[in-house]
Amino acid sequence: MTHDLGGVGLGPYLTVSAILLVLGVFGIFLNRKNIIIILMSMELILLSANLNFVAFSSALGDLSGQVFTLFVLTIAAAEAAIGLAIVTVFFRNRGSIQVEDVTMMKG
Amino acid sequence: MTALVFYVFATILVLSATMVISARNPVHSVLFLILGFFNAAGLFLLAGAEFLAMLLIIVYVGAVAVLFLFVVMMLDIRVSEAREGLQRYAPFGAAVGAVLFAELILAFGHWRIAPAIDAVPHLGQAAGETNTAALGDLIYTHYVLLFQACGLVLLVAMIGAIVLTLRERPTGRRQDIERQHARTVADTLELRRLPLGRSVRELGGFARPTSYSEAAAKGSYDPHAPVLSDESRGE
Amino acid sequence: MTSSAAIFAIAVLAPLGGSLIAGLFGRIIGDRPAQAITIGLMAAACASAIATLFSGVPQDMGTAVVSLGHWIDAGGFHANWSLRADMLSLSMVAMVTTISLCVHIYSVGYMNHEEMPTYRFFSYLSLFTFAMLMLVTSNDLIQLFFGWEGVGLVSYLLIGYWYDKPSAVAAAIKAFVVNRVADLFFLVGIALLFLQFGSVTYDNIFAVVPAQVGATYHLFGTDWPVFEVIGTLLFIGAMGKSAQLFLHTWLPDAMEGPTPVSALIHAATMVTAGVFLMARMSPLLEFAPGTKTLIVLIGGTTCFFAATVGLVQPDIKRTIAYSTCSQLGYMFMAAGVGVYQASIFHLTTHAFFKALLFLGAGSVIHAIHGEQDMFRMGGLWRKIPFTYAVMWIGSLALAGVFPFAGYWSKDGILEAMWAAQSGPATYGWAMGVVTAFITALYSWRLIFLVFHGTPRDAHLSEHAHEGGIAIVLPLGILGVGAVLAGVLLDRFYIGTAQAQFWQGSIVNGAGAAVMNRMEEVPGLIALAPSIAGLLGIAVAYLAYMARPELPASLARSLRPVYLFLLNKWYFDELYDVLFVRPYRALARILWKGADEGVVEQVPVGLARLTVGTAVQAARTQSGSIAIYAFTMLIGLVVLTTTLLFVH
Amino acid sequence: MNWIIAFPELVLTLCGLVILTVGVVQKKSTNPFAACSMLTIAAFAITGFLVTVSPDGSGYEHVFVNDGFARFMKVLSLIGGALATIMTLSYRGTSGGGRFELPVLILFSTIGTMLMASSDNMMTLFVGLELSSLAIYILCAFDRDSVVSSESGLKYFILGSLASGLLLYGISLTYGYGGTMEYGAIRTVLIQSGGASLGLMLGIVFLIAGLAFKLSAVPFHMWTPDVYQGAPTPVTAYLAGAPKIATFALILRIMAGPFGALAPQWQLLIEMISVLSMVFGSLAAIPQTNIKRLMAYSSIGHMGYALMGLAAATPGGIRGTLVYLTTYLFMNVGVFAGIAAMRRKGHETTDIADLSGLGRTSPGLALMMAIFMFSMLGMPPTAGFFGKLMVFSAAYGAGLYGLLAIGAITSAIGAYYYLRIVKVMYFDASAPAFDTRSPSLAFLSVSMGIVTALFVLVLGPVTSAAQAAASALIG
Repeated sequence: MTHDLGGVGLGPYLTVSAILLVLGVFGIFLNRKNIIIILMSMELILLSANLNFVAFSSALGDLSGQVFTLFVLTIAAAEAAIGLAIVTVFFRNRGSIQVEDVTMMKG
Repeated sequence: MTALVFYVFATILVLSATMVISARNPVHSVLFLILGFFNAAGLFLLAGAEFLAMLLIIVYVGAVAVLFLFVVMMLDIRVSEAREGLQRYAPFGAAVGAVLFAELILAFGHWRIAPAIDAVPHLGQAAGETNTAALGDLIYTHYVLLFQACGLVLLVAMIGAIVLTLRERPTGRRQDIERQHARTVADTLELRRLPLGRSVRELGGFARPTSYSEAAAKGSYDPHAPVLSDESRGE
Repeated sequence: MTSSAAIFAIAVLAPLGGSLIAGLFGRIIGDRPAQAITIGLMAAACASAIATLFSGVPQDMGTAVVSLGHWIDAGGFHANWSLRADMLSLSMVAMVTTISLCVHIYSVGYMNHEEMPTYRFFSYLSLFTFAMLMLVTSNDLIQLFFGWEGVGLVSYLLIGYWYDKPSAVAAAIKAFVVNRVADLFFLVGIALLFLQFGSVTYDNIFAVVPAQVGATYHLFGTDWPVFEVIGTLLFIGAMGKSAQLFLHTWLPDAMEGPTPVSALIHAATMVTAGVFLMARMSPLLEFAPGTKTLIVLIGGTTCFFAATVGLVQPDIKRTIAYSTCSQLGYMFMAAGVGVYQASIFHLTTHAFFKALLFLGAGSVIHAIHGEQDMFRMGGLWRKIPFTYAVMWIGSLALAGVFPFAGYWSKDGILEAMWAAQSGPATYGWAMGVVTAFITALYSWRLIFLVFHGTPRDAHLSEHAHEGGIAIVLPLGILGVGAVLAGVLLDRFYIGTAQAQFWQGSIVNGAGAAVMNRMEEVPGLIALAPSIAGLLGIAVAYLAYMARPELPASLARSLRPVYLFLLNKWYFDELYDVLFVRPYRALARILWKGADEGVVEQVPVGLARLTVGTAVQAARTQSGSIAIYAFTMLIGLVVLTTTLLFVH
Repeated sequence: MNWIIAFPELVLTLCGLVILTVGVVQKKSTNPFAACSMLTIAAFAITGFLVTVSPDGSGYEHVFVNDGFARFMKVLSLIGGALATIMTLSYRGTSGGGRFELPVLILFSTIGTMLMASSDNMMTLFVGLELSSLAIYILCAFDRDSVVSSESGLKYFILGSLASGLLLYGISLTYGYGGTMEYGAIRTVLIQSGGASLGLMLGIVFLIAGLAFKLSAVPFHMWTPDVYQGAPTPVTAYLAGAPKIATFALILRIMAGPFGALAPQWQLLIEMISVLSMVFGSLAAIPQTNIKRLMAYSSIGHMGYALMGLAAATPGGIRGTLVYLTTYLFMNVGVFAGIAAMRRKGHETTDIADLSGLGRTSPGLALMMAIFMFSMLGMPPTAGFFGKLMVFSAAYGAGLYGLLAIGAITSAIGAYYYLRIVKVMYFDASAPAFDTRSPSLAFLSVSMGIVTALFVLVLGPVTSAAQAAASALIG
């Protein structure tokens, strides 16, 4: 059963997801604020992929995309947990989570 | 009508995503993230993925975003210290990002689905079946292995969070009733004669029986450390 | 191996033995034993050679080949060590060993003032003799080339024997380099011969030469006759070895070596190798008329050029060296008209009297402690009368005065030139006659300057005295040779008995007619060289005895001519401008620019570039997450864009 | 019977849960670390055996596949996991003894790599990759009181998540084109559709980018040196081995399988990545002073060589890649065992200069390290030579002469820094001796040294197994 995506078609969905992806990527490498912003940017990237999956799933009438989105959400939650744990550990050791302070090792 | 709703959701989603990466205060970022997720759930709804829309709100807003908020608060990041502005190469970076975006739009502008898409079976949603029920069917039949694997991922995340952040603070003074009862005077008290005119500090500080360090919670006292330097041993 | 073959082999190999013993063990056994051994073995070789010459080759075959062993077996290419015993090689062997023996003995006396042990010198002398013998007894071009290079190498060693003298070292290098230039052509010629005939053995080549007369190389849009090309290449090789015009510059400089070396190498043997090569390749050259014309022109010009230069040289040895160059010109002229017998005849007589002159000059130099400038000598005849006498004999022979050796051979050549009746040959004849006059002039100039008049440097001539027996004896032997060689050998070499004597080892072809007509030249023509020679002596007497101021005033009034001659026609300067400087410049460019700039800089630069790049590459790892993520994004965009373009 | 096909994975999972339980219920006074490590090694051994006897087939509705290729890769992964676990036996963090979660996490990560090797579906690919990666993020930051360890964990996590996001986006585009995520179905759709759309090509690039990150192939390599340096040494040894092998399993499988028909398009990308990796890996290693960083650059270069086999896109090339990975696994673990043995007075030292004079102070270790270095640079008859030989000959056979030439040049450049270590060990003035090696490290370095030096003895079986695996994939 194909779905008409609320009558707007695939294009706008994909465009929104592309915007989210680029915003997420920008969030990772353009900001100079703290690392938690980067983690949130990561969530945006995952969200953009999920949006793609859902849109495609509806457009194609295939549920595997939605199933996968379900798994991705699970994994994203796990990832967020681990990420925050690592950020916490880092903060304890370094006393900062400024992006530019994560440069102990280089060369 | 639905198109209008879509554009409202989409616009708010994009704007709040922009705010997530540009807000000065990380707490605001988290809040905008939550707003974004709500609107993404709206888009999911429009696309017919009701269960995922609900899940997004429950899992993300209910768990992940709150986790973020919690960590942001816990780490006590002072907003004033946050470095403002963008990276030095920001214009170049933006240009590269724009190229990527242009390429994506180029591909998305007229998205083509494979002509031979019907050559393989697809997992459709049976008529009359709710989205939730259909997904449930698939998760527990087709994708049970992956479902279990996702469980493992969560387990790993749990182990990870614990192993990284849980600290059995060795300095914590817990009550160990068994030891308390077994303790004798000799373990805890020692009488010493102090010569006149000599300060305690000159004699090596307050002497404690060596057994005290064994009796204490493990690690709470270092028998070799100078006793009077408690203030320097801070956690 | 028959007994005569064994004797012949001894003649060739004994010098090698002497050389090896003296060279390897000289340090152990000492100087005197080394000299004795080399001289003894040399004497044995000489005796063997003369015995072989007199016993002759078996009558039933023109040549005999004594095989010594395999050398090279590579695919279709075979070369053996072998000794070719025909009359050409036998006569050469006898001549070489005789001269070499004299020089060996002479060296004992001449080198006795050396501070260094001289076993090395004797080893070189014997080694040189061996190489020369290998050259003349070769049965194929490869062995010839081996000997050819061998004499070149030892010549280099001997010219530079006094290696602490910069001019000697420079002269040695010059001789070697000039010869290398010529050898390159020679080698190409040998290679072409092999390609053309599929063999490098003389007999195999000569057997098929007539069949391939019409063969040509097509090159640069023109057809080049094969034999002309090969002949010219071989001749250029010979020009280098025999110091013919354009490639002569090394010979006068080679006088930096000890005088015995000059006598042996630069008068009697090595420089004649080119002439020998012409005679040896006579069956081929007879089919290359163009090459022969070239030989006549070069030979005639050389003999005149060298004589004029010899006229004004102040250095006694250089004068004789130019004389040698000039006489070699005569020999080539004769070869050019196909009268190889006359070449070889003059070669032989020249070997005696020129070695005599060199050794006599050496005796003079030895007597006055190394002085070589004739203008610092004078009035020596009372002090060293024997040397004076042999110098007279040598000069008379050189000037071609009857009945001394030079008369017979030089007359033979000039008669042949006249008899050849062609434009180039007549040019050669005219040059020859003029040169005969100049030859006599500079010879007596030498004698008068050195032995007559008053001593110009009293201190030098004060203690002048004859050398010991070791010096006198070789001079005596050579003096006898210089007197008698012509009259005795004339009949066999070019006279009535020549056909029986040579036994076909020299092919005359069209030159056979010249040989016959030689006897029929008009009397005046036949006498012309003698008259020119006597005239030369008379002029020399006039200029250097009767009116000693004349040469100086002449030099002043004809200063440009004088300078032109004194500076050897400016050949060295010309070459300096034409070759040496451009070469130096090129070498400098290649050295500084190509070698240091490119060849060395490329690895060094690559290494530096690598390290530099490496440091830069490592620097990209700035440690910043943002940079890392950005790099990933750039990579993604680059890959995407690439694919879009490919797609 | 689906579960039969995935039986080794199920067993390993159960073992993991049991070991976790064992660790948790142990009394506080006794450290369960050693016991759990031993149990983990045993679990790896059992699973390895089960893998070799597991049947072929696809199960769970084309989620999971078991074939010769999967078995080969799984065995390699398990060996990598087991060797890393052996190495953890001697591990001491900044804050004292090891903790039992370390082997358990390695075990769970290895389950992820096995899933990757057996993936028959993009979803399995992603879940397996995430399972493996998330465990490694934790492992990198495992030494939680060390600032470098936590920094390396943070860096790997952020960049790895970005790569996962890109990978996921690529999967979504692929899904959007074919309407399916099963490999076989994608292949069918692509072949029957007679080509790919622009969107699908973008998807493939995103996929390659995501996977190349895990391989630490240039330009997605930036995390590698920092993470290698900061992570605890056994973890570095692990993450240089099994996950890379599993990622290679993925990339080989999806490139040869679903996208096999598009080889002319993606071949160019793989070539570019391979060239960049070889060049960067050999160059940037030169100025390094830290041996763990050096090994990171070395591994970047090695991935470039291994990718050469994929770029050839022939069975011979895939076989070459498999043999290359096998040899790389052994010599890599050997080197890291050597690095882990670099301890003075209980503190880890990782400067190359610390190896000075090792040939005199510890000749055995120096000899083993020298063998590994010679193998790394590809000198016959060590293991590294055969791997290089096979990928080079495959590239030659495929006509990739430019790739070949660059490979040869970078090998020559790479030889410099490998030989520099040998030079430091044997010709420089002696530094103070290291602490006595623990038995596990001695065992590892000696056994890996023997395998590396005498690889020629097992070359035949390994090659035929790789051949079988390659033909299972393409044939």
